[in-house]
Amino acid sequence: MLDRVTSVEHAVRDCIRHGQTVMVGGFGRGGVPFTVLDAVTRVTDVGDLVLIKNDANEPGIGIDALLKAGRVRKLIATHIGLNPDFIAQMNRGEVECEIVPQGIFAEKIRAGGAGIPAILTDIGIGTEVEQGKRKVILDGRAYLLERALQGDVALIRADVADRAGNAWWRGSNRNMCVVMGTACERVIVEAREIVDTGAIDPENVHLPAVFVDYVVPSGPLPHAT
Amino acid sequence: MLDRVTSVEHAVRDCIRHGQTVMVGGFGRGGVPFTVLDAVTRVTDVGDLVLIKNDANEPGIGIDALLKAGRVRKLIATHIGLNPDFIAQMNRGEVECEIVPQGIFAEKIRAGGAGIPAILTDIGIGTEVEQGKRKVILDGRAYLLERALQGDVALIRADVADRAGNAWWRGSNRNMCVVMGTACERVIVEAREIVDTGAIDPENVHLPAVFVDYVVPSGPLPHAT
Amino acid sequence: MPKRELKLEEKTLLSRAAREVRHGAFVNLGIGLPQYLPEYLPSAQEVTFHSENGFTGMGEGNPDGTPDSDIIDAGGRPCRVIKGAAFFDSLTSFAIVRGGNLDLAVLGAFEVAVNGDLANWKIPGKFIPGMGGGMELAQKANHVLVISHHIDKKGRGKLVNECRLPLTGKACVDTLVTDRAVFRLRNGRMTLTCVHSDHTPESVLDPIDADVSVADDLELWDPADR
Amino acid sequence: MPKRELKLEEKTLLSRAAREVRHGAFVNLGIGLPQYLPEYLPSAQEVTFHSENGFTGMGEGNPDGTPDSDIIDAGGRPCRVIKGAAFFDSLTSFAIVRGGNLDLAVLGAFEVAVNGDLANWKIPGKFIPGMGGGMELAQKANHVLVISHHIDKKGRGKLVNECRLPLTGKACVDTLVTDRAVFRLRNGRMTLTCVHSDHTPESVLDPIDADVSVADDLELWDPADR
Repeated sequence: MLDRVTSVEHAVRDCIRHGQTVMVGGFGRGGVPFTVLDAVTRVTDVGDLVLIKNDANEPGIGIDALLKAGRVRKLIATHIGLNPDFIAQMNRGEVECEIVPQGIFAEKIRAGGAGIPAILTDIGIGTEVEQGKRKVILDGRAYLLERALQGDVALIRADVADRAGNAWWRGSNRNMCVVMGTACERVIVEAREIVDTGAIDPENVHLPAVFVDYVVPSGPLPHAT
Repeated sequence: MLDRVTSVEHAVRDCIRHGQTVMVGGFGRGGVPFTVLDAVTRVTDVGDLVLIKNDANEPGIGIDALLKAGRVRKLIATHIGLNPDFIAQMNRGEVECEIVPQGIFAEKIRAGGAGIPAILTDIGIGTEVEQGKRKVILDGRAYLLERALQGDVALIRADVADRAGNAWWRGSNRNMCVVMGTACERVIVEAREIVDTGAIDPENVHLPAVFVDYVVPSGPLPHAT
Repeated sequence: MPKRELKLEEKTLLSRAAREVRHGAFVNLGIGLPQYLPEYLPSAQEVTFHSENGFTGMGEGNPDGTPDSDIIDAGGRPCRVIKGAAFFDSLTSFAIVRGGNLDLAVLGAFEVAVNGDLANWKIPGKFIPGMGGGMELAQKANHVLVISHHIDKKGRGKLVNECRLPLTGKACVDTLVTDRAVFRLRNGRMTLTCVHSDHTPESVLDPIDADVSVADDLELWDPADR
Repeated sequence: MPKRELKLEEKTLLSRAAREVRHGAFVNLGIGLPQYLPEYLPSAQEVTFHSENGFTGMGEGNPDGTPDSDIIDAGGRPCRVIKGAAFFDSLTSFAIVRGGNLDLAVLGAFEVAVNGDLANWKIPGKFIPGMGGGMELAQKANHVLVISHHIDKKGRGKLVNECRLPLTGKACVDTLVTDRAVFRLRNGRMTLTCVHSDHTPESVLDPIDADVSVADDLELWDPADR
């Protein structure tokens, strides 16, 4: 199979463009592609980005630098409570934020990756989540029509990846990473450990190489601020 | 965690009732719960079943005995070409058969398991698959509304299961097994090898124990006829 | 899991809430007070904890004290897993919830309405963290147990006739356990079913501004029964 | 994979079809003739085969001759996997197809219409196996290559003005390679773009009952170029 290992600088320069929709893995710190995000901040000046990420990270790590630099037009997330700086930015009207229930967030991304244009759900019925959403009646009950989410680029952090792009996650790091890897035109996987192609048992691959464009090595994780 | 290992006879007697909808894993021979199916045939006399299974097996193995015994009212499948006896039964009007495109078959079951009442898809648009199905217009294009499938009982064969019910599949045996395990009220997993709870690395579990009711040992596989 | 010294009334409500957890159950614990529940469960009871960021089989923090940053709970704190745990992604995690395989969600609340409505995710203008997985847990767990102080810091009861805050879910709360009493949704109305032995129906109902009926089979529970 | 002695015209069409496969591509091979394609690919070409029952990285039958019944292709025959293969379930398998990650599907056909319609799954009253994964492959692979005898056993051309059999997909065929020629969908019409060197546009078009235009840039291909 093709060797998809490259430098983080090359991967980022080749994949990321102004105005794109970028999915970023992670839940808290697990699975956040810190090394790739740092490269996006450092070696590119792309802006007007739409980020799709479970949360807004904490101040000083992850997507926070891009948010602070005003390079993000909109964040689609499920929870932003750990980043008061972002909440303040949002309250000043500097950045748009759309909040989606977490399981539906994951399902909208899965739909985008699996070629399913929309799903029906009753999650959020009777709450403000239903505002502005189309409803479909099924057996006399109303369901929300939730549209698929797709991205131009997915940035995700795995624990082990082989050179072809097959990837494996440890512990609770998998979260949104695998599904985001299926839903974007280009996929950059950073990995703590890069192994020879075939070194991950084929049954235990979490994200198959068919979805992956580049594999890059993870640098050290950021310390808590 | 609870120990879910029992005898196949007990599992089958406890779970399966007349008139139920039963999902049966497998694609060709891989993942077919031969031991459990044999017990359903041998130790119960339940009939009027709706079976949901990728294919109709070959004559003499798998679900064929239940089909031949007239205990199946309807089969929902994607392909029945390897069982001419069943095709003949169907042509004689003795049993109903609904054919669904394979990926949509899997998605309908996933929707049933994931609490999603329906999905939209363009698979089958412009073919006879669209007959009788509701259409939803999205951005000016028509999509089929495909309803979720759920079952009363799922019967699936894994390669390794721990005593709590966590299961792992070798090679191409996984096919429809995992998703069926999520979509039914009761789930019986037969396994080639039953190991102590915790012996499967938690990252490599394909079907988590939360979905499983009983674990039973697989007997020898049938020979080709 | 977080560790702070609990107040007496918190210990009381946790002791009572623990009695709502069935043997063999798969349980999700919301952030805050619910995370203290495990130590109130009888040790013989088999309960498996679900963490919505991606696993079943959550256990207490690392026994040797070394945090494993690859195993965190939904609040971001390092924890560990028990034998038989399974890690999965967010899809499977919420498929478990929406598909009916989560037996119990134990949640906190800003307000619970007498019809079972729950508000616990947003205080407009003040607290806008996002609902995370809260809506799925509230709407789809097979049983939803809210645990809460009976009276908030401003002296207002958590049980109200109608939620003023944005809802997390409609008619989703099955049981509310406070430090004074237990309420259950019966015929679509929150009903006082149990009073802790250091309280009376009056001391339970007088301070709250909600039209609650009292069960004919009202029970008394002694916190010393823990 | 199945092994029978191929006819000369089958070898010809497979040789030509192999030129349609790009380096690095993920490719699904339908049952029948498409399964013979791998041996016609240049060995330096990296191609990864997708098997819709649940893996990428399908290889030839077990080299030591022992069949591994846990690794079967979509036709049920034991095969093996190459280094870098990944096994998954049917959901992921078809997410790959519908999500746009399958570069090429190589399929057989009963009929291909001049507008790109494909019929290859059902002959009412005679052959009703079910479409399996055929519809997804036909509708959603990034490129759909049909390989087929130019003329069937009854002397009828596979390329027709309109399919009479139930459709697998509408306007889904990008390229049709037969033992005599190559047709490509251009501006919504199948267009003759290449004639094998032992044929002429007349010997290609005369025996088929379909209104096909001939490309201005018509190519000639010599089967000896294999």
